[in-house]
Amino acid sequence: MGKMPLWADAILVPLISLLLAAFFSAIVILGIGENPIEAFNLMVDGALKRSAGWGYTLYYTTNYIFTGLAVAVAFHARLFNIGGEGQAMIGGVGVALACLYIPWPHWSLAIVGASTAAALFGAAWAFIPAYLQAKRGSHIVITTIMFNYIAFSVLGYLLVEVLRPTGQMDPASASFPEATHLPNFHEMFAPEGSRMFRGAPANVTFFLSLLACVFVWVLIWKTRLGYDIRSFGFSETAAKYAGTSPVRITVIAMLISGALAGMMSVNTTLGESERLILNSTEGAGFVGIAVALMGRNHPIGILMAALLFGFLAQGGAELALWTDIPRELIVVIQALVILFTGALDNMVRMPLERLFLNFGRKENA
Amino acid sequence: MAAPAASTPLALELKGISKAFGPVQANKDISISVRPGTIHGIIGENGAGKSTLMSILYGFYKADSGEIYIRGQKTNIPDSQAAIAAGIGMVFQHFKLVENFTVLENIILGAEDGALLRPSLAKARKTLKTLAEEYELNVDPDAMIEDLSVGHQQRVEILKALYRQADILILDEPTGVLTPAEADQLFRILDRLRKEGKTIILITHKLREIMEYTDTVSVMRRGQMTATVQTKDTSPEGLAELMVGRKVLLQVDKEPAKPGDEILKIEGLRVVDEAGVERVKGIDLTVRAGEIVGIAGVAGNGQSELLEVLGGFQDATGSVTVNGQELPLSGHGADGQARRAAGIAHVPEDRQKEGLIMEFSAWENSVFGYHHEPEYQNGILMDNKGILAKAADQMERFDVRPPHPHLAAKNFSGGNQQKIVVAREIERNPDVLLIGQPTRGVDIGAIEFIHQQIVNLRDQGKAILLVSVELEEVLSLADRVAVMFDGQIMGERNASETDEKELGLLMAGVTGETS
Amino acid sequence: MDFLTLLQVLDSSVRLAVPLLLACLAGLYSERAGIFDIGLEGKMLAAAFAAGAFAAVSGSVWVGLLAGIGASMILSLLHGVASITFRGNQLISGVAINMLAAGMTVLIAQDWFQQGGRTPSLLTEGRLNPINLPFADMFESIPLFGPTYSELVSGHSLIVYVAFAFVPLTWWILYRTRFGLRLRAVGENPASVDTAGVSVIRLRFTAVLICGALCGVAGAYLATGLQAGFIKDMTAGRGFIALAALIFAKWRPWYALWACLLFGLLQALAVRFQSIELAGIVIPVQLMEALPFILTVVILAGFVGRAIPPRAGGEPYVKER
Amino acid sequence: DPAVIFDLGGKFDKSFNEAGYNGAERWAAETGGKYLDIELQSEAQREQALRRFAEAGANPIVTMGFAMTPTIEQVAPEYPETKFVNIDGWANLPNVQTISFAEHEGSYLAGVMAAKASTSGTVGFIGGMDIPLIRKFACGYAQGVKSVNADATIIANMTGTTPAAWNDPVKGSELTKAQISQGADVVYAAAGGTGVGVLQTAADEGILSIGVDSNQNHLHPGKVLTSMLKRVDVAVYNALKDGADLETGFQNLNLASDGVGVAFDDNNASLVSAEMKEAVDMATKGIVSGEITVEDYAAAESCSVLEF
Ligand SMILES: Nc1ncnc2c1ncn2[C@@H]1O[C@H](COP(=O)(O)OP(=O)(O)OP(=O)(O)O)[C@@H](O)[C@H]1O
Ligand SMILES: Nc1ncnc2c1ncn2[C@@H]1O[C@H](COP(=O)(O)OP(=O)(O)OP(=O)(O)O)[C@@H](O)[C@H]1O
Ligand SMILES: [Mg+2]
Ligand SMILES: [Mg+2]
Repeated sequence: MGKMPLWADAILVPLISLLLAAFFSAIVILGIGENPIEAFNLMVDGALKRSAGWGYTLYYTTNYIFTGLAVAVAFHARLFNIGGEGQAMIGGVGVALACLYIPWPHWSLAIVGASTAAALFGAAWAFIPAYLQAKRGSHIVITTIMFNYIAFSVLGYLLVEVLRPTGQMDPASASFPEATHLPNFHEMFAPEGSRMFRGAPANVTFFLSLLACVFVWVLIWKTRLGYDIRSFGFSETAAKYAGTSPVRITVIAMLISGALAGMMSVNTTLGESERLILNSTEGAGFVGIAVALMGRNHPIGILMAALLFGFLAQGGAELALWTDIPRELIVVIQALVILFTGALDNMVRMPLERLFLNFGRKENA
Repeated sequence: MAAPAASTPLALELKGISKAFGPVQANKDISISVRPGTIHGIIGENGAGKSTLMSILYGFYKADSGEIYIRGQKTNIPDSQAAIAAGIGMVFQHFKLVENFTVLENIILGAEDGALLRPSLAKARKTLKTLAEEYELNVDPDAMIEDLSVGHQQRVEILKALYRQADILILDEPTGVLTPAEADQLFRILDRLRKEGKTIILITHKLREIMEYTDTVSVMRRGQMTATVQTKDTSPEGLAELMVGRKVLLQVDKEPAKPGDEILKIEGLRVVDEAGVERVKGIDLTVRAGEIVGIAGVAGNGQSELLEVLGGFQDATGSVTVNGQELPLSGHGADGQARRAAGIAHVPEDRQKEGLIMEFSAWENSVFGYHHEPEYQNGILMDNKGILAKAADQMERFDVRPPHPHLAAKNFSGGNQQKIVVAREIERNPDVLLIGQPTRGVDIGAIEFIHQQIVNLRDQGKAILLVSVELEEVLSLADRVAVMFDGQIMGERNASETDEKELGLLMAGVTGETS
Repeated sequence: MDFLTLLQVLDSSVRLAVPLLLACLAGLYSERAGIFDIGLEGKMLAAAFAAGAFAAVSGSVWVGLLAGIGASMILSLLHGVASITFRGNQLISGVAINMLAAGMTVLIAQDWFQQGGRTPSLLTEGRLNPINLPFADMFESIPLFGPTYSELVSGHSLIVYVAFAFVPLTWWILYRTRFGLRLRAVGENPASVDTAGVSVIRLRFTAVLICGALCGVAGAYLATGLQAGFIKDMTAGRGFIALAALIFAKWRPWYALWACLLFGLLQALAVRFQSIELAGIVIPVQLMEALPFILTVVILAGFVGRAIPPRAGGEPYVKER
Repeated sequence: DPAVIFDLGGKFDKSFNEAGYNGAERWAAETGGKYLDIELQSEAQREQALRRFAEAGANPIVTMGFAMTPTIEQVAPEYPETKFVNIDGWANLPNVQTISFAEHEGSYLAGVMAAKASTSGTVGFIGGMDIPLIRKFACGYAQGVKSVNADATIIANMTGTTPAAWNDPVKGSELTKAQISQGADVVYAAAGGTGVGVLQTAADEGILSIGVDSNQNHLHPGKVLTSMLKRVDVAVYNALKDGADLETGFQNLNLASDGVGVAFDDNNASLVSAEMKEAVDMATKGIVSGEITVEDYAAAESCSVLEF
């Protein structure tokens, strides 16, 4: 049989697609009169060759893992949750309230409390669209888009009018108490006096995101609920035959999705800025869509895709530091990566498949 | 039925057609000739490659190699447009209609006479009227396809072909979803078409149809053409053997029933659907242990709703008891899981949309609907290893081919998909088995096997409620037959004391005492 | 609210609704053909840039308009190649196109004009100027009708009238022509179109290109009609609102008009009445800001009900796997 | 080499960051020097940019915007040899120069001019995102208007509550039209890129507008009444010029120190009457001498002449 082997599909196809994306990015860089090889070196240098670079890459990765998982869980129930951005924002409100109003004695307790609050707030923000979809048939894509905008306004109101300490210019909450500050990689891994990971925002939340990957994997493929979610996603009529309530699954899947998106704010709000700021989500909710789709809605794929996007975010920052390349270049590179690995992957896969098929035939003959 | 003179060119000739779907060789070097003015049957097991071959002829798939001759002319058919131009029409196994278009819109789609619709529609309306008169193909031109019965939908497909002036008509398993009356009607039409000199290719799993209506028959196996014979020179048994490669039992082999206690008791059951139409209008029915009760009837007379109520995914009023236990018919506790807990297993009518998750592997499907049961749990997780092992064993015993539990359901043929569903439901050892259209589109080898399994279950003292539009199947498999018409039961008969004619009348809503 | 204020709010609604309407109709063609398009935003943005840039360089708004349409159609073509030819995921392709447009517009604008990702401000000839309909002045004095005619109906740029004309036109194309029949069919069941001897691929590409052209007009209107040049991210989420309107409208042209006008009206109201005092409580501006979105959700949940998309939407047409 | 860190709006935001950029460019052009710069794209980059520049030996490091303050407070002590400049911030450290502006004073002057130019007695204000800083602009402006015409009506609108509010010229346009229909004949835009739409529409509709931060009079000659100048460019230019020797500590750039003001040039000469000029001069004198105190929203968290 000349079927394409699994490794080729899992590794070769994405790799070639990435190369294509890199090639077109290079053309764009040339087009604006810069040197693509230098640019690439700068990115790799800054993102992967220094511990602090890794510290940034993994910080972004953590965000994308959470939002990617959020999109993926909903996708398994055939729900397109574009609302990760808003859910993460409101999750941040949960983190802020938990950290500002509860005197945590130690960060280990604070992270538990903050995660719970983030998850609850994120889930709550996802609940209304989920409920409306399940009960009233309001299209979840519209309602989650609307809820993103509404979340912006809610957050803006809270920060300007409620949480902002008097006299502060910044629309941001007060800083969280010292006791809640999460250990970052520098504190965790750097030997005494070493500069390893210094200043980088990656923190213990990264491991929380890995746990979330495991959680989602177990949930989706190892539990009854996951079975329900997947079967509902593939066929609503069949799920009804099996006795699964569409309303229940829609709501539960979206609650989990919203909770995961909300938990991203543990990384940004508690882990990095240590106060609630207006734009801590920075579009990670949308990148999550690309991450989930590229990662084929599987935690391992999502982890890989999140790493790739983390690398691009950090590498792009390095590029911005040392060159005159406009920061939009990174957006273009990200777009090309999404395009080639996500949407045009068949362009690579189809000829490869044919190649393997012919090769297999010849061998058999 | 005079055979055309030898000098007239063949209507159709395929030479050395091969087609692979990736690694699957669906057609291997197939050659076939069809004479004009004949009905040419094609039979073969599920997955033998029949539909693929015909789809190639219709330009739906492109052959890897081979040549097509139409009326003696070598013809290149790169797409369906070319096939239509060459006078070929095809009625697919799964209809290719736009469900929320009207009949008329479906008819003209692709065959419009100009950029504006109005003249095309007017012309089509007129032509349709002539065609309807000529061939007794009545359909309301302004009806939505989704509101039509399957039989009518099929008429639309045939009309589509005739509207395009096809003179070679391919029908892929046309009677799989038709009632006996509709099937008879179809064959009358086909006969008339043949008399007009049109050529018809008929794919079917039903040997009776082959024997009764075809002139020639070709047999396919595993992508190859194994034989082409004159129908009059062969017998059902002979064909079955050619097809499956072994002797097949064509009759259901069963002892008389020994009914025991009343297990399933239905009283005054009423169903109103979402649109507010009353689908089931007060049914009383009892099924005892150790008997098979068959429900016959033209599709759309409330049988499906009956099964759905009993299966737990349709609300109803009235009373249903199992072993004396009243079942809730709406709200909480009226879902599939509760029904299974009450001892009801259900092989649904539509295996692909209801019975299986096509993207799930066979082992995952082997517990579909039962996946909440403690038996399959391992703490808070599912016991996937255990389920896999059981599934592999089950597939072995139910002769599912290929016996690969990791293969996705969509990659099994229809017959084998059905076996997976039947295996799952029977294995639970239910008190009541609901079973809808158990052999629709399934090849004779698999039919034999599935029927045998149902009879075995009966003999273990289970109550079985069978719904089928195949009268033949109901008569041979059931012990008692109830006929449904317009949401009501028109009458009950012992299977051994009735015949197709009597049932046929009941199915048409004609009651009254017959002998 | 007095009559004149009402007129002004409505006038503002119309202006805000037009880009939405054009993008919404654009999406309608694509999605009716079974190709989902969340890339409306990106296409509009690309068109806004191209229109701004070419109008600035050439000094002619018509060159700008053509360039805008061209840029948007190129992205449409990309979407088509990804989702029709290579059967890629339509959502991913849309996301990628949005990002590509967001990045490329600024990158190119900076490279060409060095104005920080903006295009030079357009002078009068480079802009779509308002058209005063005949008799606007004459009727002015007639009560009610006069002001309505001169304030609301007259005095918009050409594209506004074109956009409104496209509603009945789209309806007519969809339901009265061969092309429309096939377009709707291919979005419901591409196999039926294929077996009827019509090329699914060609049909879908045509639809996607029409979508591109309309998005192009929408973008050009933003840059040359409403504004005098391109500014980065100037679409500000209008593509997504158009998408919401499309679903809201259940993929039908007349409903699309009402949906877009409603969104336009809600936005106009929010612009006009930023903080309202109700029973002594000043409603915070953030609430007014969010009101269009909240109302959308309420209307959607309360009155519109289930929106059933074209049945083959989002799925690539695959015959052989 | 020195370094400049621009805030999220980007160095071409047509206002605050762009003013800083202009200052840096002027320095580069005059001295032939080179400077590193970055436009922040995410919150996490604040610290990264500071550290990377500091480690690369950049000195001084100029940062734009109050949002940098917390990060500077954290990073600056680790690099005592490096001088940091925090424009618009409030960091108080030995190696940090913090520059703040009295935007309310400049806006007051803009208000005076608006009130003088207005014939309808109604003037408008269009802010970007609704944050205290922008309210500070609005409040100063309103006081200026009231000082000339106590009965004047001030319509104050914010474009939005999200960062997108800085970049929505179409909405700026609609807001302007709405204000015009409510009678405004002068509008003051403190809204970044959104202001482009405001100025454009004002010019199209034949009313006057007031620009912000940098001199925007040239955008529509004869139609922009003036621009409230916030000499961020001067601040940046000076910082770069002083280089590593710059003096740390607080600097409040106000009217007295010419850190804020209103622009007069050829483009608006025809719009400025002698009487208007005189009123501006009077107000300037009053403020500088302390006779007039302009209420600072940022300090008081409220505004006595304007409700938000
Ligand atoms: N579109 C397709 N893509 C890939 N493989 C296909 C496709 N259609 C059919 N096959 C494979 O080709 C083989 C022949 O299928 P085909 O549909 O022709 O069988 P058939 O004889 O019509 O079966 P049935 O009696 O069930 O209708 C099968 O093994 C099937 O798995
Ligand atoms: N795209 C496909 N990829 C793989 N296998 C396919 C594909 N399409 C069809 N098949 C397989 O081809 C065989 C025949 O398919 P076909 O479409 O004739 O339906 P079927 O299995 O006969 O179902 P039914 O008779 O119930 O309608 C089956 O094995 C089916 O699973
Ligand atoms: Mg078949
Ligand atoms: Mg079949």
